[in-house]
Formats: sequence, structure tokens, C-alpha cells
Amino acid sequence: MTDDIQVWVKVAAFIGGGMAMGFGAIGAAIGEGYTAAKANEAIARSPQISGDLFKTMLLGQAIAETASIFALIIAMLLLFADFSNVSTLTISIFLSSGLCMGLGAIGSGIGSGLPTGEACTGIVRQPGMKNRITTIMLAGSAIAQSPAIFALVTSLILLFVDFTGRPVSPTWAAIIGAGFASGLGAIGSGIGEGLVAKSGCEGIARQPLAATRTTNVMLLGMAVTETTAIYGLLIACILIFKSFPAAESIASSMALLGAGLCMGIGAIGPGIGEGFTAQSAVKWISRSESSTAQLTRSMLVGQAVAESTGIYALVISLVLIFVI
Amino acid sequence: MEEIRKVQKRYCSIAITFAIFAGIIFFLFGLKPIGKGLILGTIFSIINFILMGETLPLKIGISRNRAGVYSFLSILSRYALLAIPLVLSIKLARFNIGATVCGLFMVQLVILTDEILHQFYFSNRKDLFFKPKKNRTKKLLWKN
Amino acid sequence: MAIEGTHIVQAAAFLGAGLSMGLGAIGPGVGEGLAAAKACEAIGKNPVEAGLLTRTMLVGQAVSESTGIYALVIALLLLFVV
Amino acid sequence: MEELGRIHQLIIPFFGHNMTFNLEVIVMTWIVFIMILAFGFFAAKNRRIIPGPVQIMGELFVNQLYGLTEDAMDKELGQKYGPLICALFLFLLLSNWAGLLPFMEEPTKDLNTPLSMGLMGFFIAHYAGIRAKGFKGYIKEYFEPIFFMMPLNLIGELAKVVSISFRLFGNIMGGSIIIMVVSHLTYSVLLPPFLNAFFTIFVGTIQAFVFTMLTIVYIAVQVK
Repeated sequence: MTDDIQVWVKVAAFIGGGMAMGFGAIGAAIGEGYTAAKANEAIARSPQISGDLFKTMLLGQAIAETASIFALIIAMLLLFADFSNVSTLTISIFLSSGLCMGLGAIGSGIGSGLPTGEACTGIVRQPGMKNRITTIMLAGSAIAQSPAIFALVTSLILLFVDFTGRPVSPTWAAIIGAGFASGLGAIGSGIGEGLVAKSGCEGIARQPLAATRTTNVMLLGMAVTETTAIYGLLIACILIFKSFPAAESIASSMALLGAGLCMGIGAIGPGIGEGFTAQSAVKWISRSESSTAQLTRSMLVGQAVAESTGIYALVISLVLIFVI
Repeated sequence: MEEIRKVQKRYCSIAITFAIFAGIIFFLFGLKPIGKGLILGTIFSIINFILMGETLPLKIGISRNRAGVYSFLSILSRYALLAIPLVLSIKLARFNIGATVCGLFMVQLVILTDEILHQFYFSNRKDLFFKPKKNRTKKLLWKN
Repeated sequence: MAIEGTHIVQAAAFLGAGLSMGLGAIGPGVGEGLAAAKACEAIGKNPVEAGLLTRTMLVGQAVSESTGIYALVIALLLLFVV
Repeated sequence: MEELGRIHQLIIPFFGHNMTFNLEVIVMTWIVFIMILAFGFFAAKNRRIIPGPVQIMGELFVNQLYGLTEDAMDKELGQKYGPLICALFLFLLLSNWAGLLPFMEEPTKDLNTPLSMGLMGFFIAHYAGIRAKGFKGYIKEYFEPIFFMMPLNLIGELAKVVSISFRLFGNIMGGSIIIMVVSHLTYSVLLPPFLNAFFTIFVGTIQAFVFTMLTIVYIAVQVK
């Protein structure tokens, strides 16, 4: 019987590692494809500054690849883990950890490609501001990595927390649910933050005098966009660290799995929506100085309301965890 | 291409210098695996960065979808290289896994730190969080 | 582990509640975000009418949020009634 | 990590029911009240034409919030609801910042506080709506597009309370749980001070502002 479990654990580790690496690489590849397309246009428009453009692309890509290197680390940890001392729960831990990191790297990969592409266009438009645009691009794509960092934290917690002594029956569902909540929850925020950083680069390239307030509002918008990913991390932490009593029926397992799925999927839409809002606000703040205060206020209110469906998902998951 | 080489030279030299210094300090404190892991990770991080720069111009001049497929292949091939230090550090006790992971992000850390330091200390561009100096920005605009 | 019919029904209800709210949150989230984006654009063009535009934005968002609220109602029904 | 959801509770039997008091929350709420009262007292103690530092802070604060309220409603209603909005914002701000100090916890970390604030805003908004439009006009709003939309409109109004209070609760609670988990992982070395600053000061301020802003806007929507 122990051999049997070891075989299944190995299968789970390979599937988990494959998912982590595959999803992670796809996200980064889409982002880089966007960057390359934008850089194509930029070089076609002014070939004489192609050196600057290549430099920007290189720096942007180096930062943007952080998320997929996280996925690589998790995949390697899973593939070369110690298979000697395993239990039934290890199967779901490995699956969930790989899934969480893979899904979490998609959003950040796509998101951090967007500002890099826009920075190439911006440098062509305003070559004198190239240092400033590069700085904003790097800051934007570094902050857009934070949902992937949340997913990394969840995967590492899953791998290193001691689950011995927990009953198998509801705990396996809690573990897989935690992976879904943190991984899927990171997609929306990653893409949304990428959109905000993109319009930050665009705004500075169009209106160099507005650089300061554009930067400040961009950082504010990105911080608010990140909240849905934080909700995903919150549900994941609760699912991992709360010890559930043993239950024979399949219903309680499904409740925990449903809680994770609910929060994960429910965070995608609000994340992207908040990104749209902040993108538009940053764009217009860079164009009209007089309306900065009104625009910041409406941006915060609009983002808060767009987030409310994500909060309903949070409520349903909390009910599924604590009440049922 | 010259521009890329210059950037690479700058960041890679800072990264490897820092890694070697930190490694020596760890050696002196008797934490050999951490120092070794840091240097190993940094070397592979630099190789990855250089390969990234070399494959960059090949992506120009093709369509967006093909660029996506091309980047996917390039990522997979480069990450096969990055997997080597990770596997080594997982399998061998000589290299600390955490330090290796830190080393893998050394180039990125150097880029970010360099940008931030430039923003605040090494140049006059202190206006990230303050009001821009009007005459200076105007001069910039005139130049273009 | 004896699996009975009632347990399966309950399990499906719980999973369905989670999926209902989760999937139901995608559309309204993006839609409200777009509405707010357009409102920001309008305020950028005409900052004098900021108060009116914010109110209009909220009414539009409340209407587009109603599908999310339907999903919430269905999820609560699945949790507590079925 | 088991202390995650634990709250010190005082349970008093009361005619067959158990009345539960969350001690920390109540004590912390009172501390915040005292801080607000002290701020108000020192800001208004000796008012002069040339103001002292505390008076300047108070004046700036009140001016800004009155401006916000008057923007959303009109001049007269803004004067009427301004004090409420100022008190609400100050309370939420100090509550969210209370976690910075050692041995203190945010009262907003417990769902009871945001929910009661949300319910208060809800009742005030609807009272204002009835005052402004009359009872008939107020009721008519619920049958707006077609008459059988009434239950859905009603749920929509209630969902506003849920979303506004759970937004505050989720953010503050999420922040504190993340800080706890990360300090557990890194043995409280490097990251937690920065995380604490980010979540407490930055997220706390933004969420207090959003809560206040939404309360203003809910009142404004009901009044207009």
C-alpha cells in the first residue's frame, strides 16, 4: 500500500511541476509577445534609437521574467522532492502547490509585459524622457509581480507546513481549495496592475510635465487593484491553517473546495475591472492637471464599487468555511 | 547591440562583484553552503541575462503570435539552463537552496536597486515624489 | 466512507454555490470597471460636473452589479435552502 | 498559528441566552473614542485668529471633508451631514491605525465594528431619502423599472451594506493575517515592518477614505 501511495505522490509531483512550469511560461510568453510587437512598431518608426529600445526591452524582460522563475523554482522543488516519507495528503499538497504557482504566474507575466511595450512606444514619442519612462516601467512591472509573490508564498507554505495529524477527508479539499484561491486570484490583479502601469508609462510619455502626479496616482491605483489578490491569499491562509474536524461525508470536503474556487474565480473579474478604472484615471490625470483631485476620488470610489462582487465572493467563501 | 552589451556589462559586473563579496563574508562566518549557493545562483542568473539579450533582436520583425511562440521556446530553453543550479542545490548539501534562489534573482535586484538609487541619490532627478523643477524640465523639452 | 444520496446532493449544492458566486463575479467586475473607466474619462474632459458624473457612474454600476447580486442570491439559496 | 481566529470573549448568561462580548474590540473602541475626544478638545480649546498647530490640523481636516460632502450633495445638505462624515472618517482612520502600536489591535478587525458602521450609514441614508422625497416618493423608487423588481431592488440595497462593511473588514483582517503569516515564515526579521507600514498606514487610510466616500455617495444618491 505504501508503494502505491508513493507512485501516486510521484505522479502528483510531476503533474504539479508540469502545470507550474507550463502555465508560468505561457504567461511570460504572451507578455513578451506583446512587448515584441510594440517594439516592432517603435523601431519601424524611428530606427535611429533602436539601442535605447533594446535596452528598455532587456531591462523590462529581466524584471518580467521574475514570475516565471518563481514557477521554475516551485517546479524543481516538486520534481526533486523527497519521496521517502509521504502520506496520502502529500498528493493533494503537490498538486495544489504546482497549480497555485502556475496559475499565479500567468497574470503577472502578461501584466508586466504591458508596461514594457508601452515604454517602447513612449520612448519613441519622447526620447528626452527615456530615463524617467524606464524607471516608471521598472517600478510598474516590479509591483505587478506582487500577485505572483502571493502565489509563491502560498505554494511555499503548502510545501513546508506540517500537515501530519490532520484528518484526510476534509483536509485534502482545503489544500486544493487554497491553491485555487491564491492562484486564480492572482490572475486578475496581475493583469489589472499591468494595465495601470501601462497607462502610467503612456501618460509620462505624452505629458512629461505631469510625471509626478501621474506616478503617484499610478502607485495608488496599483495598490488598490492588488486587494483582490490579497483576498485570495487571505482565503488560502485560512484554508491552510484552520484545522478542520474529521468528516466522513463528502459534503464538507466539497464545501472547502467550493470556497477556494469561489474566491479564486471571483477575484479575476474585479481585478481586471479595477485595472481598467485606474488605467483610465491615470491617463486622464496626465492630460488635465486641474481635475486631479476629482479624478482620484472617482477612481477610488469606482474601484471600490467594482470590487464589491469580489467581496460577495469573499463572503460566500467565508460562509462556506465557517458556517457550513 | 552596443547599447545592450554596455547595459549587460554594467549590471553583470555589479551583480557578480556583490555576490563574491557576500560569498566571502559568508565563508568567513563559516556558512560555506550559503556562500557557495549565492555565487552559483548569481553565475547562472548572469548567463540567463546575457542569453536573454542575445536572443532579443531575433524577436524583431516577426508577427505578434510568432513572437509569442518564439518567446515561449526561448523561455523553455533558458529555464532548462536555470534548472541546473536548482537541481544541484536540492540534491547536494554543499549548496544552500535558499541562497541559490536569492542568487538567481541577483541581476533583477541589482537593476531595481540601481534605478532606485539613481532616482534619489546619484542624479538631479529627485522629482519622483516632489514637484518637478520647472526650468530643468523645460530645457529637456527644448532639446528634443 | 459510505456515500449516500443526500450527501452527494449537499456536496453538489456547496460546490455549485461556490462556482455560482465565483463565475458570477467575473462579468460584473469587468463591467463595473469599464463603467468607472468611462466616468473617469468624462471627469477628465469636464471636471466641473464631477459630482453629477460620480452619481451617474454609481447608478450605472449598481444596475450592472445586479447580475452579481443574482449570483449571490442563488449561492445563498443553494447554501441555506437546498 | 492557531491564534488566527481567536478573540478574547466574555460570555455572560442572560435568561437562557449567552451574551458574548468581544473584550479587545470594546476596549480598543473606547480608546479610539478617547483619542478622538482629546483631538477635538485640543483643536477647539483656545481658538485664535492665528491658529496653533492642533487647530490647523483640525481646520484642514474639517475643511477637506466638508468640501467632499458639499461636492457630492449641495451646500445646505453638506453643512448638515458634514459633522457625521468627519466623525466617521476620524473614527475609521484611528481604528485602522491602532494596530501600529504594540499590544493594540484594530477594532475594525472584528466584523461587528464595520457592520455596525455600515448599518448606521444605511439607516441614515434611507432616513435622509424619506426626508427629502417624502414617504410615497421613497417607496416608489423600489418599483422603478417594473413593479416586480421590488425584491431585487431591496436585496440590492442590503447588498450595499454587506459590500461596504466586508470591504473594510476583509482588507484589515487580510492585512493582519498576512503580516502574521509572513512574520511566522521569516521569523519576524526583515519584511514585517514594511508590510506593517503598507497594510496599516496605506491600506488603512485608503479603506477609511473609501468607506467614508461611499457613505457620502449613498446618502447623496438617496437624497437626489
